[in-house]
Amino acid sequence: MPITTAYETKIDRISILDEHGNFDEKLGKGLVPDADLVKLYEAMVSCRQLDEVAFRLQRSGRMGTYPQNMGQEATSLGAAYVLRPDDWMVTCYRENCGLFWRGVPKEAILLHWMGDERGNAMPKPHFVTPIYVPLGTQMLHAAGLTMAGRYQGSDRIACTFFGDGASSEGDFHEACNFAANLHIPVVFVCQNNFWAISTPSRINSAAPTFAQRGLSYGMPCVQCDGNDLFATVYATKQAAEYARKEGKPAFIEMVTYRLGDHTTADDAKRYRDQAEVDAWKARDPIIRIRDFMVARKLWDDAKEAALREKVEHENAEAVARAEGIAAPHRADFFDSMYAETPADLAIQRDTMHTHSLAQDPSQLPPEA
Amino acid sequence: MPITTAYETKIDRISILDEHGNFDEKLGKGLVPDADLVKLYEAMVSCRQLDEVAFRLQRSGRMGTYPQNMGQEATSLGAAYVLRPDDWMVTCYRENCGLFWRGVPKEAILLHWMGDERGNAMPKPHFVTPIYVPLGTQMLHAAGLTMAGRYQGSDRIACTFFGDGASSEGDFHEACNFAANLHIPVVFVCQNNFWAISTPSRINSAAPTFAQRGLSYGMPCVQCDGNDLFATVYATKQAAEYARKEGKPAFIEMVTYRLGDHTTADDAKRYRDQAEVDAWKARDPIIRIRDFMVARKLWDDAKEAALREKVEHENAEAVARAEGIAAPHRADFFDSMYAETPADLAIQRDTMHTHSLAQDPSQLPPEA
Amino acid sequence: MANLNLVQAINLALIQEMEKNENIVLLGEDIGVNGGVFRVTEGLQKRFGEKRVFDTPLAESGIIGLSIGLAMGGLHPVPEIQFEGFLGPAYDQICSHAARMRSRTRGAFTVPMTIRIPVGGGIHAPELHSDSPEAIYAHTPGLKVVMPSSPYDAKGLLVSALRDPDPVLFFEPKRIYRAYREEVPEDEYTLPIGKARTVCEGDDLTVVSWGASVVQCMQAIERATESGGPSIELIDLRTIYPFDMDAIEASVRKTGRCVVVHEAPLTCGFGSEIAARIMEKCFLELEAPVQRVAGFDTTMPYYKLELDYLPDAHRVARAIHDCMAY
Amino acid sequence: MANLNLVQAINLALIQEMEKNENIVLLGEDIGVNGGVFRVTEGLQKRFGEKRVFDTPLAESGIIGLSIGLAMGGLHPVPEIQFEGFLGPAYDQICSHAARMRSRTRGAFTVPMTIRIPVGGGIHAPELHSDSPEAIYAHTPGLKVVMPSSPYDAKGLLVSALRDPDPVLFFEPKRIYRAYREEVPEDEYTLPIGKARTVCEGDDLTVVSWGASVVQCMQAIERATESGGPSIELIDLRTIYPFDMDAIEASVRKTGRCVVVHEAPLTCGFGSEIAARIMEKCFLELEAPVQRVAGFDTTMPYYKLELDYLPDAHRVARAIHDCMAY
Ligand SMILES: Cc1ncc(C[n+]2csc(CCOP(=O)(O)OP(=O)(O)O)c2C)c(N)n1
Ligand SMILES: Cc1ncc(C[n+]2csc(CCOP(=O)(O)OP(=O)(O)O)c2C)c(N)n1
Ligand SMILES: [Mg+2]
Ligand SMILES: [Mg+2]
Repeated sequence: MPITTAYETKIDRISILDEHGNFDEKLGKGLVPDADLVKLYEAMVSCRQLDEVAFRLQRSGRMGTYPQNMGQEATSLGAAYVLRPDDWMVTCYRENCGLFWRGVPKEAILLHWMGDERGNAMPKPHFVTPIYVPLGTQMLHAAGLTMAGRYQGSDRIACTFFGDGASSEGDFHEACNFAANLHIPVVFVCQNNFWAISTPSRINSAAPTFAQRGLSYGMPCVQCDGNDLFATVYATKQAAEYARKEGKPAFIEMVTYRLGDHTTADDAKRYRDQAEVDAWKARDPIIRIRDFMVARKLWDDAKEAALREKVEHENAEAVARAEGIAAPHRADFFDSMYAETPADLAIQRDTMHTHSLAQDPSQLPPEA
Repeated sequence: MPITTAYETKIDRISILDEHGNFDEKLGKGLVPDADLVKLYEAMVSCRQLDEVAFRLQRSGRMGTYPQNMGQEATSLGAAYVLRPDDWMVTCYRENCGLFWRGVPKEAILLHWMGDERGNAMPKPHFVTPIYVPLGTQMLHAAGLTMAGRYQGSDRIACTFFGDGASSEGDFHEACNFAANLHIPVVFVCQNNFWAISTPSRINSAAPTFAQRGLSYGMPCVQCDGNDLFATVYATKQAAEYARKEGKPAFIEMVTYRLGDHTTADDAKRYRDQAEVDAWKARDPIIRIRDFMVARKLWDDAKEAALREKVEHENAEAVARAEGIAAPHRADFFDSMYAETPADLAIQRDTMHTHSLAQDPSQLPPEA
Repeated sequence: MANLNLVQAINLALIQEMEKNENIVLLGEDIGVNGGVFRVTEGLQKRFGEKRVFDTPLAESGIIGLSIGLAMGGLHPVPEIQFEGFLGPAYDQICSHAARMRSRTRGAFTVPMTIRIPVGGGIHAPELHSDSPEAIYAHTPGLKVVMPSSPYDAKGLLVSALRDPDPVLFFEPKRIYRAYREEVPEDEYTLPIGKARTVCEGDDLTVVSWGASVVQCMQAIERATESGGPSIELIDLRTIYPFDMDAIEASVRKTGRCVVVHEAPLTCGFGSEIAARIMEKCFLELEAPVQRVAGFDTTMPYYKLELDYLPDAHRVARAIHDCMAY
Repeated sequence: MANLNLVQAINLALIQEMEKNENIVLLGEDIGVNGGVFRVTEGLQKRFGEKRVFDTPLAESGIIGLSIGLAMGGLHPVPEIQFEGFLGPAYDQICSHAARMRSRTRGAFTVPMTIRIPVGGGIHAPELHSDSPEAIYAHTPGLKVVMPSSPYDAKGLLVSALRDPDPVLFFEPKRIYRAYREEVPEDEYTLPIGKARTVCEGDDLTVVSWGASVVQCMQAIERATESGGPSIELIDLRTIYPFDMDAIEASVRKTGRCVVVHEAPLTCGFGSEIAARIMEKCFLELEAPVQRVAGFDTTMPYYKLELDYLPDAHRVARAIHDCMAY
């Protein structure tokens, strides 16, 4: 036979609770206990509300550019819910909901966007990394962190998030390839929200799915409804179990949508139709879970009202903590460069506002 | 249905004339006219002989480090045979056979490895690029060259070659992704010769094939026996026709083997078994075609002897031309930097051996 | 003659050159429908079509690598890198290929390409949106490096870049993208790459700067002049490579004193090259060591502290004082 | 005490530190079974196993990015980049992450990592196998940059790098990998990062250099001395950042004259920083402008012409002559 088959494969799409409220008992039953579901819902609502607060802070000049998470809460949250507390979660900048679930203080995220590095001083016990700005670069760190853990004898895995746009970066390819070939158990999660700022996802991939990005590396690949919390939980669970058991990476595409502007510096009306946005509003992950809980008598208006109040109060406190922090010291950015500040750098620090750099102070007359 | 199919695919493997001499009439008949086959065979023999000459040149100090092509002649040659003369062929450094077929003078390749940039001054009419040293970077240039051609109204495509190792570079991913999403007809050919210097191909891909590297981008992918000239011709023909017709890229894995050391600076015995090498010697693309031609009375010992003589003579002349070229002028590397040499650079050029750089000649005493 | 800011001046230069030369194509992240995150390419896709102005996948090495191929193929690509902080992934294609192609092929292939890059700090931006890497590329032979400090200069220099047969990195100081407007002729004019501009003349001290820092220098000089200080000559380098050493030399031979100002870190910043050259060329005329007012040898801090990092009029004034008092 | 060449000294340092510190892991292209293309890691995989010494896929950004993660995770990775010409693809991971991690996270994450890189020309190698990019990384705050010029120094400096809590680029001049041997103690010793070495003392002129060029300088100085020339002090910088300005200053205050020698291109090479600093620190003592003997502002030519590009004893001697005659 001159023509034989070299390779054959198939990628599943997972949907458990769809936008019309249809729930698949077979996959969904017992996946998330009712008590947990309520907590997860509350987490999404809280994250959404913080988004609104952050937006207002930026508009009133109390915060710099901020990227809203609105509409994508179920992706990182589903993963965070499944992961072990000591698994690494290595994210980009639109995964607040999952980070908060793991206990990252909200003020940390706020501080980052308030232009304060102290927001990146992530408490180690949460096994999360700070917000990453250069796209596509963090997945390699996820692989390294995981390999280090294995070296130290732990069976910790990592779950790393990146966007449809970021998956076009060369580092994405290198991270997947390293993880697959060096047997590093990393779950790669591509959040396909259809846009990279103004660039539609088809310009970042002409393929029918982003899930198939993982096929190059021989990874198990799956696509799921990223606005369906049950689906993100299910997909991550399967991938994480595979990764931990086999010591190899897996790939998930979570299909979602960015309901807000790219950031507060962006105006999405310039490049996308309101009709498209409205269609996706109907698929809002939060509404979907609320309706599901209401139908099952797990939730009602009273609880909703109480939650709103609680959330507004908590988030206001987080903002207060972020804004209440003492102003950073001018010397901070000198002293955090190296474990030991080089002598020349110390001189720059100490004379930064009294002498011109090039000047040997000893040769100087007192300032006029 | 909660679990649906998001994507499904299958990759073919093409083999027409196998190592045992089995020839598939269905695919192979009429693919390469007898007259052409003889010429192609002669080209492979000539390329192989030049490899031996180059090896001796390096050993006797007449040439720098040189990477032999031995065993891989059928990959680039099959492609070059199929391509239109005005299609771009953008290669790495192990595609001499294809380049010579397109008319690239042998001394150009020799000069490159003799440490002379003039070997890279590729004559435009051949639509080839010079040897590339940084791995994985040339495929993006192939995409740009092709896009420029289309912009100028031509339906020229490009065929670009890279190794199993080079396919691990981020630029490989970006080139495939750009070509697929911006609709640039480039045929990507991965020469899987099982080794990247001492690194076995499994460390560069844990997947069952390299062909599936193209699935990420939704490209048609195929694997072929790279030591089977008929198969490389067939696979390239199909891919090139698709690319030209659809204006989109295609992906081919050509499975071959590097029979020699990585380069003259390498000692393959350090990392691979002779048994493996011997097994592949039996699959030598040249022997395969010779036996095929002999069986069909297209070839005999007399012809072989005559060819050897002709080839040795031709290659000796190419070496003579390469070594006969005048020594490069010291000023060359200054004057080729910019269309117009900046004044400061001209001063560096003119004073390079008479003054120290920092010195303003006007302030100088005559040399002691 | 129109009153334009720097963004509008660049936009105008692109329009006028694209109409003259159909080999010019624009590519990059979000430069099409969106007109770029700074709106520099606003309206150009509508005007010239998607074949000449197109969005690319999100990959800087790809953007530059593709552009190199386009240039080798006879076009003049104008890739935009969204922020200087994202030049990193493209470093290899720029330095291993664009910079070397002409020389390694002895002219058989060339790379006429203008890379547009918003650069520098002072706009309250996130991390990696405020750096100044010009020295990195000035140290890479084969490239030209341009950084205008005004709308007028931006148009004239960009037109020259768009006609240059070699790769040009065109850095656009985002801090002054919209800081002020000035008269910019509609009519064609070019400013030569490699020539500096004397912003104001003086006899006692020479200040050399480029990009947004030029504005800080002007403020410092005004104050010095008001308070009856020394007479200062300000040279705007305009191009970092090739750089106009003749202009600097002539000025310093006259004044005997020099202060160089830039946002990039001090150590091995381009100020070091200028200081070294001044010593080489004007050793006998120098009355004080050349002073460098620069970013510090630290990572550019997040925006809460960025103004402590960036050279400002106060630090420039202090350097002028120190240099005069020497 | 053994008589070792530079390759062997590095190999020994790696063995001794790996035995002391099991957090050290080696990774890179062909460093395992093959022992690296220069055999620097020869025998290490056999000795320490595939978990501590492993080959990676062929991707430099991946090698450095993975190493950054390993370091954040508590190990001390020692990635090898096969040749300095292939640092390019890793530029972004080095400069946007390794250099910034400590500062951007205010110490929550750090990157103790030693990147080993063969560097420089003079070995008849192909394109992109002969460059000297040290200035690029010296201009990038957050990194340390080391370049030894002898087997003894290589061992002592590498041990320090392997114990450093911050990222170190350890450049190994391939031209002298096997050029000569010298006594290298088996016993543990370290050489501090940031301290220069005075190779020979002199009163009339100071020569500052690093890496393989130090050998060229020694030749030039020998000749000068034989022919009864000036008394020359040679300073081997050893580390490019942080650099030992105190040693240079003390010497130049004494001699009043200085020549800096390096292979990298002149413009914005590290010699420019040294020249600028000398002017700042020793202005009143300087009797001649600091001379720079460097690679030219061109792409490193292919090997037929590489010796015309690289600074050699003749050019150093000429600079010494010019500087003395000034
Ligand atoms: C390397 C790099 N290039 C460009 C940018 C500028 N940028 C910030 S976000 C963004 C779009 C990201 O799209 P995607 O990856 O899909 O994530 P999303 O914003 O949709 O969540 C761009 C281009 C960047 N941060 N890093
Ligand atoms: C970017 C880059 N990294 C490393 C090298 C050094 N190097 C030269 S050839 C080679 C192996 C290439 O393997 P492969 O791509 O499979 O091609 P092959 O030699 O097998 O034809 C390496 C690592 C290089 N030339 N470029
Ligand atoms: Mg997106
Ligand atoms: Mg190979």
